[in-house]
Amino acid sequence: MMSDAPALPSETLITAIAALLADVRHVAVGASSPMPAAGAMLRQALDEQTRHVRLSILGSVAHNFFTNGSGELFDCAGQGRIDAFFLGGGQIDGQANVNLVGAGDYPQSKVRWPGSFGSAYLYFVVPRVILFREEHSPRVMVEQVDFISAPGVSPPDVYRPGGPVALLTGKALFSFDKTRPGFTLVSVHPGETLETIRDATGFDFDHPDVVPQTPAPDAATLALLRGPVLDKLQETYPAFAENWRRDLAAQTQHC
Amino acid sequence: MMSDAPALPSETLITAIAALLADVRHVAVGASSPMPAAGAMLRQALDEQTRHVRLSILGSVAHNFFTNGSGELFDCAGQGRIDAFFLGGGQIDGQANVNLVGAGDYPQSKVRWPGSFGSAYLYFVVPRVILFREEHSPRVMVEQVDFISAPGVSPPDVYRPGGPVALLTGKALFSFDKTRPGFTLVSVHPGETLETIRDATGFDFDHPDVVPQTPAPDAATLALLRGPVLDKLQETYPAFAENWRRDLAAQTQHC
Amino acid sequence: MLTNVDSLVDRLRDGMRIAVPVDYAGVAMAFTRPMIARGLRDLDLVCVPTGGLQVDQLIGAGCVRSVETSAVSLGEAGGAPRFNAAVKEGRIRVIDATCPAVHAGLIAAQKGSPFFPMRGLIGTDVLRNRPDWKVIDNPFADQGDPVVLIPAIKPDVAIFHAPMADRAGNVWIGRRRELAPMAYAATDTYVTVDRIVDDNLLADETTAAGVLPALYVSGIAHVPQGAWPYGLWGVYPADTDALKRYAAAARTQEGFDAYMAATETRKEVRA
Amino acid sequence: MLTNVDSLVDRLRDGMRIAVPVDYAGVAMAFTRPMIARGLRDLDLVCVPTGGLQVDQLIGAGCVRSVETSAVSLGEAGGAPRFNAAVKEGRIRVIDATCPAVHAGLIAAQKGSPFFPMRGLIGTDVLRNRPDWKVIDNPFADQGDPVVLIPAIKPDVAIFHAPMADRAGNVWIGRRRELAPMAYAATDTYVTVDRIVDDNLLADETTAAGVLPALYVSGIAHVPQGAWPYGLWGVYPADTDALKRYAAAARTQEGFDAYMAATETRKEVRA
Repeated sequence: MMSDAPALPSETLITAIAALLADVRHVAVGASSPMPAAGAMLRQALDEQTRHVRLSILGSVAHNFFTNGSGELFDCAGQGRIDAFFLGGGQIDGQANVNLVGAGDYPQSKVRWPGSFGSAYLYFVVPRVILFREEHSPRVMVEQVDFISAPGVSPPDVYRPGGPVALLTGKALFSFDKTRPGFTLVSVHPGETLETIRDATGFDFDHPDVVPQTPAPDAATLALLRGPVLDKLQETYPAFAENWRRDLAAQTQHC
Repeated sequence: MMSDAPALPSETLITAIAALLADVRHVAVGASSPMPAAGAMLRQALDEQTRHVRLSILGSVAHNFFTNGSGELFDCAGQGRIDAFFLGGGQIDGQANVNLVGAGDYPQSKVRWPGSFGSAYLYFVVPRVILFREEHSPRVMVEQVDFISAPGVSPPDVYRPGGPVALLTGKALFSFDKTRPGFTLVSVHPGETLETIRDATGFDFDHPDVVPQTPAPDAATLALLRGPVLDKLQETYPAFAENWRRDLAAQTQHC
Repeated sequence: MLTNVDSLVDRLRDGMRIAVPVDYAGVAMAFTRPMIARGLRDLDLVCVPTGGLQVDQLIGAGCVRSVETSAVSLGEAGGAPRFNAAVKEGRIRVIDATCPAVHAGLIAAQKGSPFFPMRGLIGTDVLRNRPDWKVIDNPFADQGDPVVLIPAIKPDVAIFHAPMADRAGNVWIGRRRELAPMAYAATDTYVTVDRIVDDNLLADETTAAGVLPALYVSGIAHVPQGAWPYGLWGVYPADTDALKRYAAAARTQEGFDAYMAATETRKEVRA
Repeated sequence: MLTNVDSLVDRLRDGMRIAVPVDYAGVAMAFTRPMIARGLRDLDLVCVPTGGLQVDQLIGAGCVRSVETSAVSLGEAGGAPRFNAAVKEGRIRVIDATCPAVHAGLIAAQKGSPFFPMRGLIGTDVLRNRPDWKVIDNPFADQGDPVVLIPAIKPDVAIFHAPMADRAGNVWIGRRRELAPMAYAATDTYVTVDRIVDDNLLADETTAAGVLPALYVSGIAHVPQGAWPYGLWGVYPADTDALKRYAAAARTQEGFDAYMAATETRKEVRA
């Protein structure tokens, strides 16, 4: 029954994340990142017959394969053993610079956020960093960040096997081209257009003449999402899983 | 009965080692160093009423307080947490340079020894390094080592909180003066004289006008040695403890 | 070795550099109120590698001069209100880091090395605001290859909470191994534990594998649930409601003062 | 993940850089004869931080091009006869190190850093013979303060023996934690274990504390007493008589060849 309901916006996002994770061997996600975790779990489920995708969730007991303390994630990334990671940001700009520290003048920021966490390292060494921020507004997607926690690109002499490949928001998906450097709009989510994205985005970006819509999950994918992925997610993100189930129930009633 | 027997040469050596360890908080000894271990255990026994002397024996289970693998000893020394350590050497010279690698031209040494182990680090950072080698001959006590595993002294710009303080052999005890730099004969063991030491030593050394004899352990010390120290040593160095007991038995019969 | 929190807090001094762990690794919350009660001032906190409730409370109570950290937050309960306010008002010096740089500084101290080289960081404002970090050209590279050197971090004191200790002073830290470099790097380490066990934890190879040896531990206090309202990995979860109550109260200095003056200390548990 | 020694040895190649542990930390002796039988050549061994019987046998059989080590010996059984002979005759390249330098190189690799700075070493002939090590002035010191940089050691393969592994590929290494940096630093890690357990070792926090996670392990073979004649810490002691028999036999190349051709492989135990 649940599987018959059309895709929720979050399910489309999770499906987009799983697509961005094609071919990865090991994904790490932060402690409070249910959507990236769900995307990674969907990737695992999609590839189950052919290969094992490793997923490390910081702070989770069931998905914690580390035994050397909180430094092991960074060591592991430095060794090239982590293929993909997710990064958010209080501000993200058109060069893919991210700011996790604060808005306004540093250090007495007008608005102070927690801090850079591991971004100033992971952004350099993880090959496929996916920028993920649901809020897509000119306040977040700025022309230039006030503080660079981690830069989108580096000069050629800087050791940088890693970096951003995509930016996924609640409105759209962009790819990142480090040679230009800049973002290209890949697709807009249902209900959005090139114009609504332009209005919501503080930086310039490239786009195709005709902007496609972000694909919704097909029936098989939806079945995986609402079955094994949702069940697995329950362990680590019970509140998120509960909301998801509630939204599904509400939508089914509505139909 | 045992305690009545006069001191064995090894008991005098062990007592000399314990004297060199006055005031240390933490001694580390190598895996196959029963005599230094016995000296450290005697130090523990002598100070039992007033303070706790920590003793780490590499490779021992009962005296292994490390939980971070074989690198922890070096970390611990680098942190300044080890006050005293023992170092031997295939060759030791008058500048207190030690050679654990081989005699003759390097690398195709005429005689190859195992290697430098941790000496090239520990000699620099442990404040009280005691050179201990029972064989006292011109072959070991040379004018200049063929290979410097670890140097006795360093130029003033080199970080060097540690270094040699004494050389104890089967024939004599020397102190080391790093300002000169060189050894000074402190005492000769029973049966030795300044002349026999000169003949056995390939390097020049200072000496007092009248060279005292290395003191034998007093009755109280002998009782500790032949009681708790010998019992404790049994656990880690059973063969050495057995020999000691045999020598004591032989000497008692002889008397 | 075994004593109580107050006698351990007696050994702390104004101006000390104190290392504290990340919220899920065993925060010795039981130290916080005694430290505040003692009126400690000008503390330099080092968060390994991020801080939370304890840091926020010590800042709110005016004990803190600087915080070196990769982040400060209350996790699910939101931003750290007293930290954020103090930064905005310039009342503390915040020394922004990134998680692996904090680990790198501790490892350098653990190894007795003056610094540790680290990739990343080039071009960040984190680096630009750290005059205490140096950039050199990697001497092993054929051509220019900038690399950042993080100086050794040597706290005066490390403080954390762990599941258990034995009577010899050995502390079981399990796979929260970042606690070991903290202790290796610090001059003194004070630990609160949920329980004291009679058997020596080093006597059994299975438990020994997760032990921080007594060699690195200067004092231990037995405080059941001493991490509360934080959890203790594998033992009890965080009390998220209590964290949220704090977060709501501490939005203002007055609210914070009132909260701290109130009784939420679980004294009944610790007694 | 679970397989047999021969199929793991099949993955080794001529010219590989292979890390092996110190004699008391779990030597995968069960690998030695299959490696020799396979006719491997030009191996570059890295001893972590010293070598013994396995290194001596691989050298005696002509498999080795170079040995980076802080020492090679048979411990109580004396010097390593084939190593000593090969050094004297110039048949292998010996790259003399000192124990903490080997650990430093592995930690650099573990951290993804190009090098690790280390105190000591200045003025030694160890340093004088290591053109691959660099001396720089400590950039944090006010005046000249030379410090040695050890480049990262990244072995192709690490090989060791451990007490147990689970079916998911997690290996219990206990407090022999130097085995972890070996595995972190190596591209692939192959392990022999005394036993396979059915429960996941990460599922219990007590055993998890001593685990090298499957993430770092490329293959495991079940070989009871696979360290023999070396011991396994906390499980069984070294067979010193067997080591002495080897030491006596291997004094000459002929004696070594005869010894290796004979049956001392404990095949009956491994079968």
